[in-house]
Amino acid sequence: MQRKHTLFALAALAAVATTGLVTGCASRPTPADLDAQALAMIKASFRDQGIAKVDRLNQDLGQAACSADKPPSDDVALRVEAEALASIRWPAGGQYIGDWREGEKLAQNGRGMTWTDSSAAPSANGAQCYNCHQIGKQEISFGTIGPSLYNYGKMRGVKDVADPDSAPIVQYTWGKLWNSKAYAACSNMPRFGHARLLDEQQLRHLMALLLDPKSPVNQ
Amino acid sequence: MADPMRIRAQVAGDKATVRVLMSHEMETGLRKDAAGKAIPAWYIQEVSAKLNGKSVLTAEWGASVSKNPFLQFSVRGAKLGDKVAVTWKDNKGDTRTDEATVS
Amino acid sequence: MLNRRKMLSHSAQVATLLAGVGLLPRGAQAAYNAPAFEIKTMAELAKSLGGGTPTESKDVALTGPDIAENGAVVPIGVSTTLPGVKKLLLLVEKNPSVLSAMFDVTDAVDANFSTRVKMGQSSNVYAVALMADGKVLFAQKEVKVTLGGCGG
Amino acid sequence: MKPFSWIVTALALAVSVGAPAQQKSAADGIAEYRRMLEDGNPAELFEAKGEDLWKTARGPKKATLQRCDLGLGPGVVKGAWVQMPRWFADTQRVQDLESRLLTCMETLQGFDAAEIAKTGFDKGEQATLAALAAWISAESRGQKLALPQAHAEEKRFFELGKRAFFFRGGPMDFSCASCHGEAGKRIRLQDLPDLTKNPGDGIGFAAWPAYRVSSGEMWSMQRRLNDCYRQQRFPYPGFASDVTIALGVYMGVNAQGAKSIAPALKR
Repeated sequence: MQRKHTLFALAALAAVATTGLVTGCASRPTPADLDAQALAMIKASFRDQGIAKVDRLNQDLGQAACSADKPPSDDVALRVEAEALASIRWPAGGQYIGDWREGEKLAQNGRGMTWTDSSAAPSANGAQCYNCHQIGKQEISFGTIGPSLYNYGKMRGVKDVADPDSAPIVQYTWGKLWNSKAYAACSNMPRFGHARLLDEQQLRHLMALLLDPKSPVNQ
Repeated sequence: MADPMRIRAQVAGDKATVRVLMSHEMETGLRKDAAGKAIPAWYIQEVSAKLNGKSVLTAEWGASVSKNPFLQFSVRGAKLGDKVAVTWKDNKGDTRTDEATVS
Repeated sequence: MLNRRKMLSHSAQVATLLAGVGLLPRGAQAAYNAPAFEIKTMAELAKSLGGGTPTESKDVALTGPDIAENGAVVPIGVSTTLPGVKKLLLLVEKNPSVLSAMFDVTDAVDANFSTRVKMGQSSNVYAVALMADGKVLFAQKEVKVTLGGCGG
Repeated sequence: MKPFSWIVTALALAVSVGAPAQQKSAADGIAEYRRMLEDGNPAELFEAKGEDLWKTARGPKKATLQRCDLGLGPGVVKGAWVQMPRWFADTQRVQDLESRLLTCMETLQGFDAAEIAKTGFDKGEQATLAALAAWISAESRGQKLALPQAHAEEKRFFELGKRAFFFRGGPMDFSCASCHGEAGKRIRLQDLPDLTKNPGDGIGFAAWPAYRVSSGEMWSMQRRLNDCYRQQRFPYPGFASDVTIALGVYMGVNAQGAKSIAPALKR
């Protein structure tokens, strides 16, 4: 019900957006007008398909703040980062590390959450890592949107993940995977934990891939 | 009824280089559709070429030749205005012949 | 250059391939040689041995990319300058059916053909020349197939 | 070509060196692969089909599309593609090639445009649209993108498209800009053009429609955008919806002056 009404409202708005000229606003619209028209146009242009519903267009603070060709103001960025940091759920029983072999499989897997995927459950999702990062040296087909993660743990001096000296980097890495926006408001990296893309066990496997001295990433 | 081929035959010295694009699914029979049932094999098995009606090439293909196949070969002694005809036949018995003029 | 052991192992592979394909001296078939295209695995091929030992030859040329951006379309060319070649073949070692294409060479065409093949994974690709005198010559190269796009 | 020297080089690079050299060899390998495919783009098959469909009397009205106005006057095809999307007075809309073809198929041939827009890609009249787009874009091959920006609505759609381009949403927080807002980036091994400026001749907007070797299908820009949004994890963009047309204006105007190589060959 509720949603139907808003949809009608949006459709009306969209009509205005697309026939702006006819309805006589031939004078240049202001940036604020255009923002509103763009939003209405976007909402009116998409429809539900499979697991991908139109509510995916409802932006939270961070998404809205990072939707321009310029970064948000510092105070907005700080608010986004503070909210993100507060959202991080630390692993049950302080158990951070899983199996790097499983982590590699997840890192290779770029599937999940599209309208052609049947389930939105974490078990149906990959971690997408190689799309944007170099990780294991043997995989030459890697992206460069994110930094190389080859030797991630080694370069940060992680010799034993259980060693208290390793705690800061271990926790930072978990936080980055859970909600990347905690450390950069407009990071391009998905919020794997916060957005329920991956579950704790899957995140543990990725942690192992990056930090376990036995992982090929750190050889 | 299958779509026409694209055949280009260009003279280079005493021969003509022939480039052929064929419109065909080249379905291996190993893939499954959305419903999970196997898509039956459907692919070109035999390809032949004639220069002015005289056979110059025969070839046999498997299902691992790419969809919308490309073939390049050179016909000796072909001259401007000669006719190059290419024929394919698939595993369903469907066949198609197209002709191009050497330019 | 490949060392001798590698040479021999390649020769052996190609021998088993061709034996399975039934293309060694037993002569050429007129109709579509379905069995030749039904070979599923190297192991299957290994069962049926026979025929002359293929030798790697610089006179047979195989053109193809080192890396294929997409395994659905891999451009491959086979050619030889040797006289007396009867057939030119394209084989992809790790495909479900190893034989991709087989060209009869006549005096009316150059022994030089290019086409495009599907590759399920990175694999060795062989260009094989069957000579009139029964000799079997080949060239080979590895083509890496990369995972593209978003893997989705 | 000497196969063995290739292998030796490849092996040497593979075993010896670190990331930089390996990336280089991979990039070179991909470049070599693309060169080998340049000759004989299966898009030609669709161009031929599209030209035929343009000239064949079809639809309830048994008419051809030869009087369709793509912006340069009824029946003028050459050069039309590099000036779209653009404002059309008769429909009072900014339209891209596909939405304009829908208009012509409805008015001239009597097809139901809404029905076609609802049809899945590659099915029924959607396959017709893809073939038509292949031929029409080919008729502008080598010409420079020159989208008009004189009309207020064309300017407005540029602004709307820019906003849509940077709009973040979905479970992975992606926008078009996540992948196409910066030069020199890759997903896996695929180079990502920076679509906020002119990425160069035959790159990005100037390369579509294109034949996709991965699916063996002819993709129009509408289909390309549809798959971008799928990978962005967004809901489903309506065919020829305003957001897709506005994005076309934004990318096309940014790429102003780039030579079109459409229909290109893509992974």
